[in-house]
Amino acid sequence: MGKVIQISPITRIEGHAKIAIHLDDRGDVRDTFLHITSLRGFEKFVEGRPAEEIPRIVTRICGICPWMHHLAASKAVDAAFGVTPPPAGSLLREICQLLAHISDKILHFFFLAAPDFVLGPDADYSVRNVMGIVKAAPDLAARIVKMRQLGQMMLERFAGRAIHPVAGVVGGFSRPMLEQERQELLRDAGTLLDFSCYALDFAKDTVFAKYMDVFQEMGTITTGFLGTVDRTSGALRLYDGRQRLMKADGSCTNFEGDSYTDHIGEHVEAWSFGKMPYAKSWQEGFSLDPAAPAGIYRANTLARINVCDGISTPRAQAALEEFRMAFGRPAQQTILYHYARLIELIYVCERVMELLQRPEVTDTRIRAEAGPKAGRGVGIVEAPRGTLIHDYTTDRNGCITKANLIVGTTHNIAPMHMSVKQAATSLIRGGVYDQGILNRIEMAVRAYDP
Amino acid sequence: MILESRKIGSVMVVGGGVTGIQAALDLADAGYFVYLIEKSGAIGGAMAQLDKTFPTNDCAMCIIAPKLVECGRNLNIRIMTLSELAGISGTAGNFTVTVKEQPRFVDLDKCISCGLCAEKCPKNVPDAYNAGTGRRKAIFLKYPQAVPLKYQIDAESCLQLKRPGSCGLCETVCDAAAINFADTEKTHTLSVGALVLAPGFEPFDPEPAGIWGFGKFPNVITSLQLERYLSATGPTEGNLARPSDGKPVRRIAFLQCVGSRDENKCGKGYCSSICCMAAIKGASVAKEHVPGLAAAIFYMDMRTHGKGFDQYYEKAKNELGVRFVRCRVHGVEPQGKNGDLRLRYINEQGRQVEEYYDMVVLSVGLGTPANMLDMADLVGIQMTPSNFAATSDFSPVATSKEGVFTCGTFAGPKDIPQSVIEGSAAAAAVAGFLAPARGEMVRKLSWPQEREVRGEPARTGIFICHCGSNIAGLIDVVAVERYAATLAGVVHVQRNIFACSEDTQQVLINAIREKGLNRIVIAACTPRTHEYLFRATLRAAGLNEYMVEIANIRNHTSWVHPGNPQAATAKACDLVRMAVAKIALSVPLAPITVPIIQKGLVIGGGLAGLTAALSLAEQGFTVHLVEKTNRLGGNSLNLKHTYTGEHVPMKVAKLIDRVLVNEHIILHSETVVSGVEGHVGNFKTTLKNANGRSRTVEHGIGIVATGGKIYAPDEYGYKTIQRVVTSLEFDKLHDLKETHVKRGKSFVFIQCVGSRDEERMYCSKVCCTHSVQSAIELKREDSSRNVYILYRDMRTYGERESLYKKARQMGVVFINYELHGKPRVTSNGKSIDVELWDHVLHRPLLIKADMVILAAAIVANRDAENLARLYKIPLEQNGFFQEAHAKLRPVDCTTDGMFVAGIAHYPKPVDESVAQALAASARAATILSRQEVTLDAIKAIVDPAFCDGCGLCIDVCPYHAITLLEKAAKGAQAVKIVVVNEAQCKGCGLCQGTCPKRGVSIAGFTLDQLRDQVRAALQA
Amino acid sequence: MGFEPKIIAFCCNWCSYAAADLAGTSRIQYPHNVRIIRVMCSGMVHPELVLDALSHGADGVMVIGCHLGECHYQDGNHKALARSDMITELLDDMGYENERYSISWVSSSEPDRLARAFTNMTERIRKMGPVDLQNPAGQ
Amino acid sequence: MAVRAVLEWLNSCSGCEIAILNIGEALIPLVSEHLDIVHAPILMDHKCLGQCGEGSEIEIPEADIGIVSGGVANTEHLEVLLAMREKCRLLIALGTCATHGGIPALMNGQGLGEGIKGVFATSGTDPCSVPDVGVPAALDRVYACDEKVRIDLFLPGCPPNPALIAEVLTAVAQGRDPVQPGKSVCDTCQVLREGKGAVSKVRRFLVNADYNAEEPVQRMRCLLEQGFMCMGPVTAAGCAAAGLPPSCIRVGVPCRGCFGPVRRDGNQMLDMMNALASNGIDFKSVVDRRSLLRFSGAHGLLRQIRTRPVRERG
Repeated sequence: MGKVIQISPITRIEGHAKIAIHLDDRGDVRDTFLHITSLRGFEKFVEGRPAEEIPRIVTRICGICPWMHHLAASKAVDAAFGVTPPPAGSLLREICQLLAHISDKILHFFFLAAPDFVLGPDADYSVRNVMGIVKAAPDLAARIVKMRQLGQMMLERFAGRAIHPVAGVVGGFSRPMLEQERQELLRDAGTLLDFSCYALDFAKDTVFAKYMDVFQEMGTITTGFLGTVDRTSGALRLYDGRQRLMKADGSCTNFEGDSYTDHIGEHVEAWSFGKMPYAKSWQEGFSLDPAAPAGIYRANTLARINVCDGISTPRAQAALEEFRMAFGRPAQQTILYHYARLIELIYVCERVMELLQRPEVTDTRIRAEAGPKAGRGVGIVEAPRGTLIHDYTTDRNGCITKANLIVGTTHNIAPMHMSVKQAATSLIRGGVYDQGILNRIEMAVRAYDP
Repeated sequence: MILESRKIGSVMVVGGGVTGIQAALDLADAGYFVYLIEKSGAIGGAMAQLDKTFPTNDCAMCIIAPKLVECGRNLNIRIMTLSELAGISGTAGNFTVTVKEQPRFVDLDKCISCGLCAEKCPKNVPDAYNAGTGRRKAIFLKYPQAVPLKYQIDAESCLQLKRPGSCGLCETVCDAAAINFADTEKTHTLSVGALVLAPGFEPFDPEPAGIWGFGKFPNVITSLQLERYLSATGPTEGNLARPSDGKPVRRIAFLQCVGSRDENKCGKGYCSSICCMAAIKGASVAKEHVPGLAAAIFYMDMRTHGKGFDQYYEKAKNELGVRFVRCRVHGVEPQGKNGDLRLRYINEQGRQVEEYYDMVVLSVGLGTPANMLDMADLVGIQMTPSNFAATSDFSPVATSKEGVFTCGTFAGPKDIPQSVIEGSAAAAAVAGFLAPARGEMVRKLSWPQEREVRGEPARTGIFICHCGSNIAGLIDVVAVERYAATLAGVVHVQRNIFACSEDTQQVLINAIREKGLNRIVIAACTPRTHEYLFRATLRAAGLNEYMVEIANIRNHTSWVHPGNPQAATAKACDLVRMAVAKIALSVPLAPITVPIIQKGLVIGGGLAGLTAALSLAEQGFTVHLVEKTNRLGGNSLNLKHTYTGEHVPMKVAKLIDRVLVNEHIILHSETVVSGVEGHVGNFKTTLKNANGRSRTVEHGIGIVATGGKIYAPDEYGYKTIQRVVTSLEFDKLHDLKETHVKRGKSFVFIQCVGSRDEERMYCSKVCCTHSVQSAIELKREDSSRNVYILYRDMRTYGERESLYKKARQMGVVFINYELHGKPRVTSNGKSIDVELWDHVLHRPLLIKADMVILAAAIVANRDAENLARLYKIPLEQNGFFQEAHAKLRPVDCTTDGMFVAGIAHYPKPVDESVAQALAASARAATILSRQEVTLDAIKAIVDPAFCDGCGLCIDVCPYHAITLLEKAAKGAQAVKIVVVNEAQCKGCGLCQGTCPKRGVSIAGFTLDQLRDQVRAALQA
Repeated sequence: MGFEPKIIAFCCNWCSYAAADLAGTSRIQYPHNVRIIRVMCSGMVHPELVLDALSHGADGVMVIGCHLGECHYQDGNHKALARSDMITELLDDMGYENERYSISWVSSSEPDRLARAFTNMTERIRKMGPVDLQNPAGQ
Repeated sequence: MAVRAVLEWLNSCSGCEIAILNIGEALIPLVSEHLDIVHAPILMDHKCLGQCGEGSEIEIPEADIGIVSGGVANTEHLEVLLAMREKCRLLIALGTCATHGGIPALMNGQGLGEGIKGVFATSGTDPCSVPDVGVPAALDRVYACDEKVRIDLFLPGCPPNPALIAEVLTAVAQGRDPVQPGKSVCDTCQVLREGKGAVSKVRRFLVNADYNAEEPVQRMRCLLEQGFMCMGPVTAAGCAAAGLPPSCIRVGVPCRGCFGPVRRDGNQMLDMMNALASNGIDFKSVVDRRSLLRFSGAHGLLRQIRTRPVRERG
């Protein structure tokens, strides 16, 4: 029997997971497992609760992207109760979602992933972190802290809370935007757009140029992709649109959110609490074998950048064009998640400014009156970590009888597992490994931003 | 200068019933010393015998018991039981009275009423308290809640007293050595400034006349006996069974007017006023006790003229299914041998009917017995032909002798609220009369400086009472003592034979001082009777009076678990542990004093308002009198004669004169109340006059006497037919000798116009008497006139019955109609046709009338709503002011310091308005006569560390004592917190039960204290 | 020895506490399992006390106030009743058998009624057995 | 001297950790001067089972203070918590999950084991059994941290207020007692209050509250007095940013109790339902009263509803 290397816990990610690498007698990798160790059971304990309360409960699925759950649930409950928010209500929701994306992307790239690049993957574990960046690059550190905080504070100022929000309500939004707030948000969004452009330049210089080759072998697998695109133009959309499932060969199927169960199945392995969604509609079954994957697709930034036909804002569109020139469509290298993330960062900043300039944004008609009723509603938004699906069925009293949730991250559990296996197999040979090698295996996970 | 003869500031109240008690309490609280003379062994009177009281069905004992206790504790009331007035001399203001006190044979100071004596007493006799339905021993307690709670020996039944040496068992078992067979009659000579005669009544005894077989047929009982059968403390514990064979009662009949309205058989012409309601109550309660019980009431007129009474009547009839039969019963005869009774009567259709009953209840009337007449003679006061104390309608509590006052049923048959009102009214009259001597005879106590114990660790002293053998006979008190010593904070444990005895109090004081005790637990009997005693002891020892807790190991332990000494001992230990846990969290509480503005505000310048204002002024208090019109007198200006014939305009004019010249009265005419702030003792009322000018007056109390008004009918052609008039309009026309009246030959009075219908389900109380008086007058002027009174029930209650009788004798025709068959009034332009169904002749009837007089209802003033809102006094559904308690607080409002009198409270005649106004004055004087009120410290206390002004408690408080306050603090943000108005708070703790964060708690009953008590109880 | 339940009874000073006194005076017997805690009004009892008692080993809790309409403080017993309906349901939520809680009305002159209430409750709890604090619902 | 600190998260969502980050710029001096963080999985790479994955038992470095977020729902959480307690001089429970179970303790309403089974039996999931290889086993229910180990300092909130976290960390670093709010949300809520008596039923939050966004919140009537279930009175204060009303109220949304009960051992459901019932508000109008324990279902408060035979009522 060979030994088992346990990377426990995987650090600098959101959530609870560990990697177990099983070596054979020769010290080669026999098998790897990405164990998702945490399970809280939201699908079950929302049952019986009044549906209008759900958007305020499911936020706790994730403290980093609570807005996504908040809004997906709000949309789902709207649908179940058969209400359509007034235009301003939807607009305010989307603005909040975009603002939440900003902080999230800065957090992920700079706080969680950047230490590997700025300080190097082999830097000592005790300094390979954001505190290390603070010491090594205090100016950069101060700027990223400030920018992330700015995104959070914009949310908090307008919507009361940045973490675990409450302002999205069935039928719309709980408070209108005042003219003064609109102007302040516009000003701050401008600052963030500048920063996002800087961030992409910074990454192109210091990360991709330097590490592209290093990571070429690391975690790269070939899969399909899932994302959301504009119903007419096929452009990148985060708040609303239709779903697009792309095969590895670039062929696409579009579908409407409420038929997601025709396209996506959920597979369970005995070694992970995380369910593994897969492309049921491909009718090829489910396989985690990196050599012959079946039903595997990926979500999240790279997926969205791959599936969209374009981006509706100028700077992001320019960056997308450059990206496609370099990496093609679909791009498969896992490290490109970071690249795509920064393109998306530019998009959200641009998009938020565009929305803030619409006249109806300060309209006071922000909520349609809802009544409890029996129904089913599927609410989908693009969360930073992938397509987020909330699906609720309600009874006559408007209480939840059935819930199904596909959380953004989970789309990528199978791919991550495969990436880890791919990375471990190529990095550990003959029982030789060190902290740096183990960290590189973890980096394969971090790219996905779980 | 003429020297007024010196007046004495003490009063004798004769009669310890609810009326006398009320008079005594009001007088004592207003600064007079009271001797309360009671013929029997305990106060309480007839009310203490009742099971429930109408119209609320309150438990009679529950509501009177607190008054009894209050009376027993009042430092300025000396209760003299087994005592009777034996002589009187001197002059008004300075009487010398002799009182004869019968021997009790039990030492009042020693008896702890453990009841061992009665348990052992071999002699069993019928129990007068139970109206002869049950039995008691020769040594007995009058009733379980008696005050004083002391046994007495009935000399006529006691074997030992009749034949010394033959028994004496009680003496041997009495641990307290309280039995004294050598006790003798004593005579007391007392000096008093005034007397209040409230000896009450005796129920009519149907036995001598053998009415309806009473005394012969065991299942014919009196209404008082029914009370005892229905009472949980009665001989059958509330089980309604036939006395003849104990069979459950399935059918019960009530026969009205036994000893009332019947000169032939009973020799009583007057109406006893209360029996109709008493019967309805009896039937209703009996139906509650016995599901499916058939109950019928046989009556002549249903006289339910009091507040809420008609609704009670309707409920009994329509909801409870009590059957009401208007008829004269012909006979009650036994059917078979088992006690079934056959009733014969002629029904309203004129048919002879026979019915069978298990029980027949005689609704016996009230009367004045011979011994009370003797007393009246002795004192020298005039009585009416019906043998009630003679009074004037304008001074209903003054007897014919100066300085001697009367109240309650001695001055005419009446119900409890009216008796209580008169009790207070008599107090007001006395207080006015003795005003110069106020405060001269009252006693006050003084106490040593209190030791500061805050911050000290608990040093608890425990005193375990043996209560003779009552506790120690069952509970292992030594074991309890040993156990108590092990409890945390306990530094001293001691056993006493009687913890409540005089000498033990000194033992307690010494222990507190010597051992430096700061918390006391008494393991003895109930705090409800003894807490005040131990509190006083703590004060005497210089310890805060709230640092004592009583573990009730007698009433709640030894007496209820006699067969199980082990369990009782364990429980006693638990109770001690619980008390120690509770007292550990006690803190010294300061009594709360609220200064009082010794001025009154009377709203309304009608008869009631004038009377109240004058009474207060004559007691020496400044009064603001507010009248919204430019004329004093109110509705009384429309009246001519009272039912006794007194001339109203003259009397009212005199009253107005006295008010106007009284320098204590400040009149605000053409003025209304526009704003109110404050609370009892400290009201600030904003008055606004006709010119729109406002001023604010400060006052300690307020009396609402805003009256009512006459209903404007829209029935019986009132608005279309010229000679259809209301009774007040008729009075004017009559007075002015208007042609139609003068020449009229046929007059029809229609009663209950706007009263007792669906919209206003109440009786306007005065209209029957008023119409009868008018009818008599019309007949007197011209006996050939045809005068008809169309009525539903003739409600000439009390001594008014004589007017009804006289009218009948003069040939006034009384025709009954029912609500569903109202008369029809039409006119062809010339004469007026009145059509209705005649129930006696059983055919339609047509009367040609020259004039139709509508006895229109009295309705509430609309502006009452404004006052109600401002002073937070609720209105009842008909718009009259709601009193604090229908029975025992008939003039108090739920807002402390506010009182109500006159028609603002409910329609009523002159004498009752005056009495209520006086009563309001007396109640007000109990507050105004003090510089400050000392309030119990058991109040809600807000903890600023926890309260954050969420406001959840505000609407929960029944006394509106909690308000939200915004304090500027904590930087820029204001801080919200609630504040409790201590004067308004009564310590009920509803706020504590509501507050989610311990922001407010009741001193002495905090959540922490209760919780620790619970937890202590559960420690094994 | 069989199971001897411990029952906490919150008794209103003006009615049930007085009735308990009268039960003593009248020598009416009832089970020794009841521990009376005197409160000024049934409306003073915070439901927290009920739960606290059950969670600290009480097998039953009673609140006994004045008959409706006879509250010494206007409507305190109505508040107690409103809370009581709530407590009954919440006990289920909290995993307790709600039969362990009762509210009743006893006037100061009804010692028999009080004794009956005590006896009935004791018998009821005796049949139910003790609260299993680990699993209070007794499943 | 910086104090050594370790951070761990148990049954949590990382909202608490984001709240720490939301301290903002003040965080930099805090982590660079006052605190020496030696273990924090979300931010740094110290591993519990050794840096090369060779360990078999959970290793937490010795520290002056430990900050733990999340409740305890499985054996791994418990092991980590026990290790934290062992190695930390002062243990701080951060966030309502750690102090009262938080949202995940809602699972206690149906039983943790039952709930987990249900998650893997949804209609969209391929047939499977509950995973049990290399993943920790669930406990019987979700616990708050103080049910399992002694906790020295409680800092609730969902999320906790960054300013309060900063205050606690600074205070601990300076060796003084931190200043924490002790009252309810209402203490920081400036809305207009006139009494609850007019409300007879609680309304569901299906329409917005009545208020004018242009006006300060002081002009808005208390949401409970508008008839909405607002748990402010039974919820610990702390969510409000300095000088501002509570975070939900500020945007016209009633409080849901995320800071847990006012007193640590309070019961939000009981206290709220009691306050409603006492005010004559029909408690049955609360559609899902067990939701009132949605943040504080640990400590045995939220239990599985039992099904038992209906007894004869006497």
